[in-house]
Amino acid sequence: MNKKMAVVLALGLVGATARAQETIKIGLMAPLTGAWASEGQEMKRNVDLLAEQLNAKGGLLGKKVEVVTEDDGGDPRTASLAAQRLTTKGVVAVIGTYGSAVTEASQTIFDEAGIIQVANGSTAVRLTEKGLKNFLRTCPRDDEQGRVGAAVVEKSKAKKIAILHDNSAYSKGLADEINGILKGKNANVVFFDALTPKEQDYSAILTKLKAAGPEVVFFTGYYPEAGLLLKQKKQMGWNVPFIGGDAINNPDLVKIAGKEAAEGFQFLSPPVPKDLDTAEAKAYVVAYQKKFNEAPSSIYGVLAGDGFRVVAKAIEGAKSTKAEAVRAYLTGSLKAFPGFTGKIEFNAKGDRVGELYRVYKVARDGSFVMQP
Amino acid sequence: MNRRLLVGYLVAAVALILAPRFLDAYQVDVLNSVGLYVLLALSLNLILGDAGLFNMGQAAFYAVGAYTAAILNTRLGVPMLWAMPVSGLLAAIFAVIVARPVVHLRGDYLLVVTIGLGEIVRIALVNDVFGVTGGANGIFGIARPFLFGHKIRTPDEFLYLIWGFVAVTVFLFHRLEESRFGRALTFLREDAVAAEGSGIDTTRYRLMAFALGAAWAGMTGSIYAAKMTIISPESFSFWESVVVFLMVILGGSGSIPGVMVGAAIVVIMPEIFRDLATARMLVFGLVMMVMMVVRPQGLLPWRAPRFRAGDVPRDLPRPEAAP
Amino acid sequence: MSALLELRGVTKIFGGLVAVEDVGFDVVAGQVMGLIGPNGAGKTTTFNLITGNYRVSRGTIAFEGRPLTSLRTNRIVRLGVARTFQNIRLFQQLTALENVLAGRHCRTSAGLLGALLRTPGQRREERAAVARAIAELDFVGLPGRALDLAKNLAYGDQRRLEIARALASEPKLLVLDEPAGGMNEQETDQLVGLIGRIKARGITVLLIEHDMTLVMRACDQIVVLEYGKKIAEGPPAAIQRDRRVIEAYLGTEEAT
Amino acid sequence: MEQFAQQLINGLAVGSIYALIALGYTMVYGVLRLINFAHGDLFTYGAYLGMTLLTSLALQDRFGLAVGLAVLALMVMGLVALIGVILERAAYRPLQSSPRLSAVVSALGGSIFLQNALMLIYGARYQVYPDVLPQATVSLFGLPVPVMRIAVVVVSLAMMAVLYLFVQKTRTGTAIRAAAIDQGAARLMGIDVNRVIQVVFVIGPALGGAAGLLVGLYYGQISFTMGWTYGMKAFTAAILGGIGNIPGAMVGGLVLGVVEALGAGYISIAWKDAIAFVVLILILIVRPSGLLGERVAEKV
Repeated sequence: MNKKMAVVLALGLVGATARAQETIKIGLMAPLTGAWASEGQEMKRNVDLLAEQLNAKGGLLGKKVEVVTEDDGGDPRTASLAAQRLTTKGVVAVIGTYGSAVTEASQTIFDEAGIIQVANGSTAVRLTEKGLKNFLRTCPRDDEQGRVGAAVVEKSKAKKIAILHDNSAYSKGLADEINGILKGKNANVVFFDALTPKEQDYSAILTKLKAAGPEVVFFTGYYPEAGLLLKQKKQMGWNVPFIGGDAINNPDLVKIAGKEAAEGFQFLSPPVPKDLDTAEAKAYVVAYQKKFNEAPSSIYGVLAGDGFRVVAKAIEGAKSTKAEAVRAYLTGSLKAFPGFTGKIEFNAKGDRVGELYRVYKVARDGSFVMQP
Repeated sequence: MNRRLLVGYLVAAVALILAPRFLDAYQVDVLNSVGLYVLLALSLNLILGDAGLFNMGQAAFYAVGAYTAAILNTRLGVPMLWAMPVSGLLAAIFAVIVARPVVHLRGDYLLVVTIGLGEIVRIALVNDVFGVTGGANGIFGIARPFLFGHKIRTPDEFLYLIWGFVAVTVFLFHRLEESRFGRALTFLREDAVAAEGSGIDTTRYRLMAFALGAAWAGMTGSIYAAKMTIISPESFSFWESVVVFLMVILGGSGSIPGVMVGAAIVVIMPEIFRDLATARMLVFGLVMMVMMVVRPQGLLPWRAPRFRAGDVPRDLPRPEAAP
Repeated sequence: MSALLELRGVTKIFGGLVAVEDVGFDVVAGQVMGLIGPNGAGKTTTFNLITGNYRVSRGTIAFEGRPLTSLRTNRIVRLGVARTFQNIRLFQQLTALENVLAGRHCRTSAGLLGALLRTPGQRREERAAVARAIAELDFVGLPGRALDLAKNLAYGDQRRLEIARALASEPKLLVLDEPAGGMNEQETDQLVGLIGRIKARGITVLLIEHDMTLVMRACDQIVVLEYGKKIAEGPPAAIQRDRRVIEAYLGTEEAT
Repeated sequence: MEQFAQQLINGLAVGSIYALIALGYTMVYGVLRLINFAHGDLFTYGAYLGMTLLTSLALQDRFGLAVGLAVLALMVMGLVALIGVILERAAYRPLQSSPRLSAVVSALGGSIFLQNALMLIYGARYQVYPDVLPQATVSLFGLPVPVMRIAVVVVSLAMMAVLYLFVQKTRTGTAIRAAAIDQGAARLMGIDVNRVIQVVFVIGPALGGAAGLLVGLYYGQISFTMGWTYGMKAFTAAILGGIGNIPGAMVGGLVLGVVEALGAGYISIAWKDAIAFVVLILILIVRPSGLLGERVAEKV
């Protein structure tokens, strides 16, 4: 009996290791807990779904794909541990993570370990300016968004402009970019300050903002604060137009602000799957809807999904899981890959090539309509 | 020093020296994280455990140290290990300046003031105070430290650097505990009025506790900066102060080995629970509650008795004889 | 005979309440002085003013001609005024030896560096401090109790330990707040002896006490307070005959 | 001037919520000398329970808005009080005779547990209240102010007034005050201190829960981590007013809210919290026991 069990156990172990050798492991580093847990859990949903779909079609290079997820808690220190742990798990590439500072804490670790990292929510310019050979990202950079944002502001013909950020690295970076461009063109920026995120009452800030008399307000922060700002602005009876950055692309914005208050609000974002006319994107939205009973809500979750897909594509294209080969494929051979957020190509630095940003406007019914 | 404790330290030291042979890079890095928090917890223990001053803003001193080293390194090219004592010194000076007006406040008032100091420092860093902290981005591109001409880069190498400093710290802090200085802190904690009435300058010792605790937190900050190569304000949030506070109380306030155990548990536990994914912090919170209820004095509240039978001399001249 | 401690017009007001009003007396070097009075007469408040635990509202307190009124307690101890507390304030969790070493603190000087480097000077000082502390424990009648925790000592022994702690700071003036509180007759007898021996060491004593037999036996001079004011001053025999004292204080106290 | 008045109103609105939560801290502290770090999370539970009950029971449709919300509020307060009592039993009572700070760690553990439990139940996303409140604006001293903003302030102040009367006029209230001054003496006087603790753990969390409901109803958006931010502010308010002192918590909350609003309005929004803490520290330097805390000279 005992012997039998031992044999079964041993066989099981051998089987397990044998199977382990047959899988290709791809890491996902995401904030599953902490303040950005909603984004991290969304990232996991996208990547898990895509891995499932890929495996259903036979996997990669004849092997199954296994996603190894690590929680980075949305903070740099935990992220460095999560990254270190992923390097010991035999992953060939890592998707993630959300937040530039958090990503940066993991960058060198993956680079030194020779693991490809495809970040999805890390827009700080400098991340790709350090010459790290294994780092790429599916999200655009702050400077690009700054250019597009400044252009939108200019198009509004507003004479007095207010810029509000939330003092996070991303938000401040974007606000600085826009401010720099506008100042360079002698635009009149009458207000530049930061709110404290995670609060609920922004009426003191709105009161001050209103006193500065701007004709347009650019808020570079995230959707929860944007929603509250819109709602409380309306309660004050103030109807200055608001523009936002890509961290606002989340349907919860309208839920928080209310349809009436959100109507007319504009924000920048890479295109979301439903606005793309590719068959892949359309099918993906359907599959996601079927599995999770809602449309993908976070653009960063989708960008993580795109990260997974380009890595899979590169492994298949390069017929190898070696970092150099995958990297060479991604920056050299990958051309106009039909991503869920538009066509994907990378330059030598690891940044996405091409104008990615679109302007979205909140319609009366609360839907996000891509502007031509 | 107590023999059992000495044996414990030796076993731990041998285990740590051999650790890289048996552990993978991630596990070694967890140990590094433990080491950094042990240092922070020991630094807070001086203030909270030894002197009994409720300080929930230790991250402020940690931040001052980390930023000092980072700025010296990235702007002036000072090597990280050279910057370390400067970090400690600046953190200590900072602590004395900010603590001076508030150090006499009673327990919980001091607690909230230190929370406030921590937040003020963090907000100042975020707002790029003096134009040198890099705002929310923080400071990046911090050089790795060199020790005897060898560049410290891998987790294994950091293990020896961090735990080497831990060893020095533990040695010095035990000495401190047994000294006139350490006794004064104990008197202060036990009964500040009686201490003052016995002739101890309680204000001065309160400030000294803050200064020394801050100096160590500051030096730890410089090691942290060297290890991460990037620092940003979010690494020095209120939560960071709370975590260190928790380590001290959970391990056994005032006990050097206890505080080390507390730090180890608080760092390692969430790592063990990693497989629980989103539920890991839930379990962590629950375990913390249970641990405290089961061991209200802390996990290892043990303190070395300062004197034993052998230390007490006999046959002394009676004071009457003395002039 | 010179005055070691001089109080002149000392007044303390808490909120609107006058706790001590215009009190003045001298404590002469080498003597044992008693401060007595009914409950709430302001005795302990006066002590706290002398030792710097409270700040005087008006008036001056001078020790060896130096004003104490703006000094913090630890400075006053350093100058040579040590005290005990009415409700014992020992470091309960610490050993008797450590308690006495607390008093020794202001007469030693090893600092942070000495502690970390453990210099020969620091070690010598430490040995001497321990020896002195043990000697003081012997002196107050607690031989062999050095390693007992303060909280494990009997009440009377705790009082004695507090005296040892005060003596360790080499005071010129020892201020005892109800040293016989909670003591039995035998212990009180021992205390009178101890006070005598303290006096013999050349230390001046100022004490508050309710036990009149002790006061009369131990004190050379007595000051009587009532409602925060001094109503009488003199040697025990004179106080015992003083009409106002008998009315205000002895009358009520003796009766109970 | 108009901006000043407007900011004052903004500050009072935020401050009244701080005050309501601060009461929970101060009452528990008064009796147990414990900083109940989980109190902020009880506030969050009030907000989440309110949302669930509001959408599932739809009382406002059945009984009309005012009655519906009142009934809802009582239910939420009851449920949060229940959680408070359980928390006290599980995490604090066993530590009553332990060093004070042990209970603080237990409270922190409780806070982490409660917060993550909420995340697992409701998900990590922000949750949104259904819009049930009317969106009218009235003119107050010539300034447009949303009606509901005034309602929030009035409801908070009313609850505080009721609490104040309860503590001042009833036997239980007297027992609470007595236990806050000296637990030992209160015991000797025949006061059942454990019962007092329980009462405090009913009232404090109930008020915190009510504050959570108010925040949910008025601001509409709630998250599982919101209690942390509010909790820290409210705790600061309690200290500012003099911890353990019930009117102090109210005053502290309002003062903190106003300082924040004025700091944001006239100095810098980004430095708002830092300004509030600087003001707190300055006040404590001048008044070491808070605004209404008694200046006790330490008894020697």
